[in-house]
Amino acid sequence: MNAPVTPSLLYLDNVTVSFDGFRALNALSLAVDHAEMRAIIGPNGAGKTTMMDVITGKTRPNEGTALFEGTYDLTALDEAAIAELGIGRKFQTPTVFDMHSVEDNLLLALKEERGPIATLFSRRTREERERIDALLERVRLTAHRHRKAGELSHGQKQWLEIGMLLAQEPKLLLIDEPAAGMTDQETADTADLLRDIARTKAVIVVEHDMTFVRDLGVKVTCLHEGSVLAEGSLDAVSSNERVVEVYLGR
Amino acid sequence: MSIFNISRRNLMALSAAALVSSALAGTATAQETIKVGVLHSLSGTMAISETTLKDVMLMLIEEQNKKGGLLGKKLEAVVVDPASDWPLFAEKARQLISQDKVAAVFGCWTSVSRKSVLPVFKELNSILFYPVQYEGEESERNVFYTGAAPNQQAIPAVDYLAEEEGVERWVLAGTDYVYPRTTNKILEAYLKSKGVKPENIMISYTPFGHSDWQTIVADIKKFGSAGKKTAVVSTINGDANVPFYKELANQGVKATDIPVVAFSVGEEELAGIDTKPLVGHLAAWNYFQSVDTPENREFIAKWKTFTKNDKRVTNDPMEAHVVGFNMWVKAVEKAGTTDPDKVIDAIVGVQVPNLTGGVSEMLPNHHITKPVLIGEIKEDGQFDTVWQTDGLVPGDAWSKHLEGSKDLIADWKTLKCGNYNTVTKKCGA
Amino acid sequence: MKTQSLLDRQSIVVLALLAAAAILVPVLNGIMAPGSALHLSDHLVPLLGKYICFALLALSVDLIWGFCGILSLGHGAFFALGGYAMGMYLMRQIGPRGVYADPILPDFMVFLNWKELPWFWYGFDWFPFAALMVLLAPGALAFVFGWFAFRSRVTGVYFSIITQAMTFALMLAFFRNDMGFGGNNGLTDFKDVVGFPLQAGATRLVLFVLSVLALAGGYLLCRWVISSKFGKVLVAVRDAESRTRFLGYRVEHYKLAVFTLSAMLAGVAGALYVPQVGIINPSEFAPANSIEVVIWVAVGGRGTLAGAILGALVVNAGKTWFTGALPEFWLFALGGLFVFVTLFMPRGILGSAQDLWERSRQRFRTNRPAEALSPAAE
Amino acid sequence: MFCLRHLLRAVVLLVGFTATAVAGPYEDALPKFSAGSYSETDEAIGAVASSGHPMAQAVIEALQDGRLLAGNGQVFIRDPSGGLVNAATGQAFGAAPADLKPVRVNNRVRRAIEAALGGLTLLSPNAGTRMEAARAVFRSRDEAALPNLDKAVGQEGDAGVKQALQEARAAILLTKADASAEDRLSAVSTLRARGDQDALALLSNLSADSPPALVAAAQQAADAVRSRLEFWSAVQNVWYGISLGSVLLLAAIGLAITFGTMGVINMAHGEMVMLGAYTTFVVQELIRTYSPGLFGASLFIALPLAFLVAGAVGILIERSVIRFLYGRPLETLLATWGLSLILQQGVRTIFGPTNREVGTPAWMSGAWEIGALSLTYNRIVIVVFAFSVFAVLLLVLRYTSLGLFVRAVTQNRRMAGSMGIRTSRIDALAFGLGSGVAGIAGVALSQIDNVSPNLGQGYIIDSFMVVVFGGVGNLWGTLVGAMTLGVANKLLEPYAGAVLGKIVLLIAIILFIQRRPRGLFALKGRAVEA
Repeated sequence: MNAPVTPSLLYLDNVTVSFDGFRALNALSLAVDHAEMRAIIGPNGAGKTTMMDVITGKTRPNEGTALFEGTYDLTALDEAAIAELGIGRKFQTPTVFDMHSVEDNLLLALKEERGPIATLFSRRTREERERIDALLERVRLTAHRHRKAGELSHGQKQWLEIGMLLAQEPKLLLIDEPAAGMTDQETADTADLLRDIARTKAVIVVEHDMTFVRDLGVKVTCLHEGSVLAEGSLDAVSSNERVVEVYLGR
Repeated sequence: MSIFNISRRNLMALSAAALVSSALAGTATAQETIKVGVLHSLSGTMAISETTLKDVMLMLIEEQNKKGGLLGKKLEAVVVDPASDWPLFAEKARQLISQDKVAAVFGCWTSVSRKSVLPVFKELNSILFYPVQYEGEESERNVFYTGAAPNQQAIPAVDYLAEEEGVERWVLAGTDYVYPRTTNKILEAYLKSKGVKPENIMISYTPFGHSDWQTIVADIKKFGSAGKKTAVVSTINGDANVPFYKELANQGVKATDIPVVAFSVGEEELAGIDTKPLVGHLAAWNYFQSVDTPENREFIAKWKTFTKNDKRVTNDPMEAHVVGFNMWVKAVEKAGTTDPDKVIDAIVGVQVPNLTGGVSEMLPNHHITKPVLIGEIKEDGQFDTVWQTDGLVPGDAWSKHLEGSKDLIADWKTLKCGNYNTVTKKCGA
Repeated sequence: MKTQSLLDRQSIVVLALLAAAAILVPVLNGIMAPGSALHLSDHLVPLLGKYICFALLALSVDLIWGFCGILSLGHGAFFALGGYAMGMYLMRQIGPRGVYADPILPDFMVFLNWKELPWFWYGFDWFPFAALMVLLAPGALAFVFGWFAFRSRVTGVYFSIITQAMTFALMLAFFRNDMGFGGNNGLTDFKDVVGFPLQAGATRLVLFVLSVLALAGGYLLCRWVISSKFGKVLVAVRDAESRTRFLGYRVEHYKLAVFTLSAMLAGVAGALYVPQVGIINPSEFAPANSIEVVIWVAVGGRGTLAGAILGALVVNAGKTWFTGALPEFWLFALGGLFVFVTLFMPRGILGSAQDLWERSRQRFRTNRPAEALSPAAE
Repeated sequence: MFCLRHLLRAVVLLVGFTATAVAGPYEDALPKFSAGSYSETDEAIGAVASSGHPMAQAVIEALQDGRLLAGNGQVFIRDPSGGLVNAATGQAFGAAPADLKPVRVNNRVRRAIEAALGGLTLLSPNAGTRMEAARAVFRSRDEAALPNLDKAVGQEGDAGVKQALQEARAAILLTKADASAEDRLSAVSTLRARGDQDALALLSNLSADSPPALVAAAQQAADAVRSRLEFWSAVQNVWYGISLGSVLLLAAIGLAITFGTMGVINMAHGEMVMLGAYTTFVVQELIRTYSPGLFGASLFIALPLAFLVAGAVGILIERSVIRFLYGRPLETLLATWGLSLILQQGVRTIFGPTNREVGTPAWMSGAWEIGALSLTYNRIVIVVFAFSVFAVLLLVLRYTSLGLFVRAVTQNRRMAGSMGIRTSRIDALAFGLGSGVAGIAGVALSQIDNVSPNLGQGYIIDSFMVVVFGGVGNLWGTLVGAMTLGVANKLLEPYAGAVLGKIVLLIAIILFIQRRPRGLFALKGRAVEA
């Protein structure tokens, strides 16, 4: 296929997804640059999650192009392949492997050979251990490394999941409502963490919590009914008539 | 924690089995009774047929004890449930013989269950009485076949239809397992030898428990409306019969148009069907409940009192057990012991009255002589004997009509061989 | 989750017990004089051997169900295929000793006057080939079936039901006499295996010991698999399949691998089962059998390999006892057991025991109560 | 045996002569009835029928109903009131001589009787009887009946009967060598018009030595009939498929609720069907003993009861077991499997392991003929019944509040709960409904399958196949699934045979599930991800 090679890391153009009639995404176009952090806001059903599904290969769009690094056609690849390309995803509700220890969760996420044979014969290396230690430090779970992930608190799970994302060493992180159900302190910390991550990697954050978005202080895209309603700085967007009308209310 | 757990359970696995043994061994060592094994499925698909046989055995043993038992000892039935599970048959047989030390076993219904227990009886050298009509092609030292061999059921039935009803076209319909396969092979060979053309023979096989007979019955009708008199020879197995007959009745296949002669449908099976539309269809057996002899009247009366249910019917395999049991009793008395070897030698030639007024004899090939009766289904679910052989027919272990076995004979008295080849004059070759 | 080291305490116990069985049974049966209280009756040897084979089968089911959340209701098919492979070898061993004394054709073929041996019977007179088929036949079926099923992401109930369809179809197929597998009568009347008479007590003991060794080997193999990173991925798939995908794992490959492995284990179990019970016939394919296996696992404790073994032994011992002692009621007992276990011991005997153990440990360590440990249902 | 028979016969004849003074063909024939040999009886029937004796019909009818008694050469008719009439003399006879036995009949004799009565009753005042007679003659092709036949055709008023008579006449004439050419040709066309298997048999078996023109005509006619029949047999096959499909539908539809909408893998579903069948049995037993008159209505009485019985058991199961297992479908599978074992063995202990007889009411037996198509009434009833059950269920789920609640609960339990729906009650009711429907299915299946403890096992797998194939949670899917499988099965059967056909179908389903993992009518969208 001869796709238009774009400079941007992620390039969505005219993407449309419809579940029997209902258009979850309607000619959505979006571009994210290397090492850019982008906040996505929008009312429920605006298509935020569906967009992530498209990017991660969970949902195939009915039409439109989705390119990664200007060359890889995301609509033609499956989840695993896309993850291999370097797109990591954090779900709305934290999904970690409850029955595994925190350490094992990270181990599974480490960027390594993913094939059955490889994993079957792989043995723990020192280098793995160091990487895991570093990650544990970063997501502040060192103390809990041997506990079952299922026993962690909600916030800790969120962080563990982010940690797993980092372990994948992706180029692009999709993060769905990281602040949900967190204390203010945790929220602030999370914002710091994300900003820190965004120095080296591209990050897309979907969030309802406006204060959190403000903390991030990045370019904002507001989705509505499956397409971009407004884009720009938070202030610009939040002063936009339509946005106020359909989303912010008041 | 888990340690104890496992070990305990593991012990239990062993001890559970051991428990059985000890429990039964306890009684086994007590020598005042002679134990008789009853190996019939009381659950699973075959329970439908076999449970009755279990009851018959219990009755017979009770009767015998009333008469003072055997060799001055009481008989004791050991009933187990092989649950229509063929490997379980072998397992239970082994248990009966080596644990309970039974003197003889009465049991099995399906060929596969018999095949499954055969090696056990050979190895542990015990005795099995097998009461069901079967495909023949077998004669074992340790087994006595009191049911009909094909030449005691199928061939006379075909002769009857040809003579009495002038049948020229034949449908051989059966369930796809070894008994129908063999019987139909034998019949096919036999009919062809009688000059029936291949295009006048239709053979169809159906799976076990086949319940949708629309197409096949329609085919039979079609085959039957070619101007020549047509009959169906049915070797359809137990459960599938009810829907088959119901479909016959629905599609209005009357006995006067296309009679169906069945080899596996007896009073028990008919008890599950509304027989009014089936009047005139036939069955070939060696016994019918309706046979009017003093022995039979007495037996039926006993049976009804024993089961406390005057609706209970009797059927051919039950009679086979009666004959087999009486033969065994006689043989044991003759040998003065229940030792299998002695009994096996003693039983050949033993004669006991069967329930149809004749005297059946145990032949050297371990099959018995039987009368062959053709009955027409009556409205009350009984059979009206419309024809029967003049004398008793000796059972052939090996069919003369199958090339594989036409040279084989079985003789455990003089030749001491179950498959003696009359051509090569060798045993087992 | 005891997936840390290859040989944790539980494994050592299991192996020890198996070793004990492998030694005690021959001693009690062979050396102890018959009649002595310690003597193990001959008829119990093949019986125990049968239990062991069932335990191996249960183990194979637990590997995929307990650790990867794949509930196969058709594992009896793989068991039976392995059994048939072995059965065909044993049939060919009979040689001219069949009732028709045909040097090549098994009796049932002579008897339905087949003229020559069907092609798929070639090679089965050679033990190594048969042994290979014991692994390949179930393995290949599992691979093809799994490849289709997992690639198109058939999961949970749907998968279970099509596995039923698979084993049911195979049952119907093997019932057909035209297939050349002996139809309903199956394969039986075996004489000897690699030259040793099957009726001999010694042969039986050897077969029993081999079964125990196979079980031990199977157990170790499963331990090795689940304690590797591969095993962690399996559990990850079981608990959060799509998460695992987004981490970049090709879930279908993992499922396919473990499903095939498990099928081969089942095949081995079947191959050892046949010479000990002396018959293999299509009813081994019956869907009911496969369901029963799952229930052994549930009873013993899903996701704990030892539990699968335990369940198989307990249920079958119970079955033996009931069918002997209370023939009319054993189905009530069996049915009751299944209901009871699913209701009151969702993690089976061993699982519940572990929970107690875990909980006491928890209380001992921290005051935070352990969360529900039961794996997420599919 | 044979010599003995002849001896007996000789003796009998002797006795016969002494017994009857006036000797005519009729009187000569009578004693043969007491010979106790079917061939003799057969001859006797022919002779009596052709004798034209006034008693002839009475004698043969008596023989048919087993009211003809014979003993040492004498033959008596027992009239329904029980009195005896001497068949030879016709006068009533008080004291019956000893050792009188009813004359026994077998198929051959029955055929003879039918043929004879056919000839005798052609002129009966009753149209139905005449119809029967015509059919009988058609089958027997007894030339002796020809004169009566001609007479009958002449004076017949009823068009249907007239046609039957003409066909019978044609059947005789076609093979009657000394009949006139045009008669035989017209016979050919009559049979061609009839155009069924029997006609084909007659036409194609026409002996080759008949006049060439006739042979040619017959040949042509036979071909025409043949092609017609081929067409019809295709139609017939489709019908078989539909009726098999509706059986599957009945078996599966209850499952479509318990499994399809509630996600409970109810392995005891088959046992619910079985309970329904046994309820029918019990109902019929009671009716037989207390009011046989009601037998025709037995099924209608059984329907609601079966629904209640199975439904109640279903609710019991749901309350006692399944409600603890929601969200764990595979656990429900194991538990319900246990329950099915218990139910089976329970029924086995109560009703015994053998099949029980469930009778078919008169109005359900027989067949409806259109063209060369014969639709048996009981199949028609079952098809109609299946579709109406489906329709009712659809309406219940769509328009009743129960249906609404069920859908609400199955879609979002918590939400429904918070909206004040008593979810647990709904679950119980829904499960009861599903089971009840299974019970109703049992009533229908008792008409075509055996009523034994294993009844349910035979249907469970097929039912699951249907539901899964059709698409879980969608009644229409179940309908389409059942019909597709039924028809496909029947279209395969002639080529592949019953067994292979089924195997092929199973494999097809497996492959289909690969293509569409959630069945024919799958729910789409995000709901699936849940």
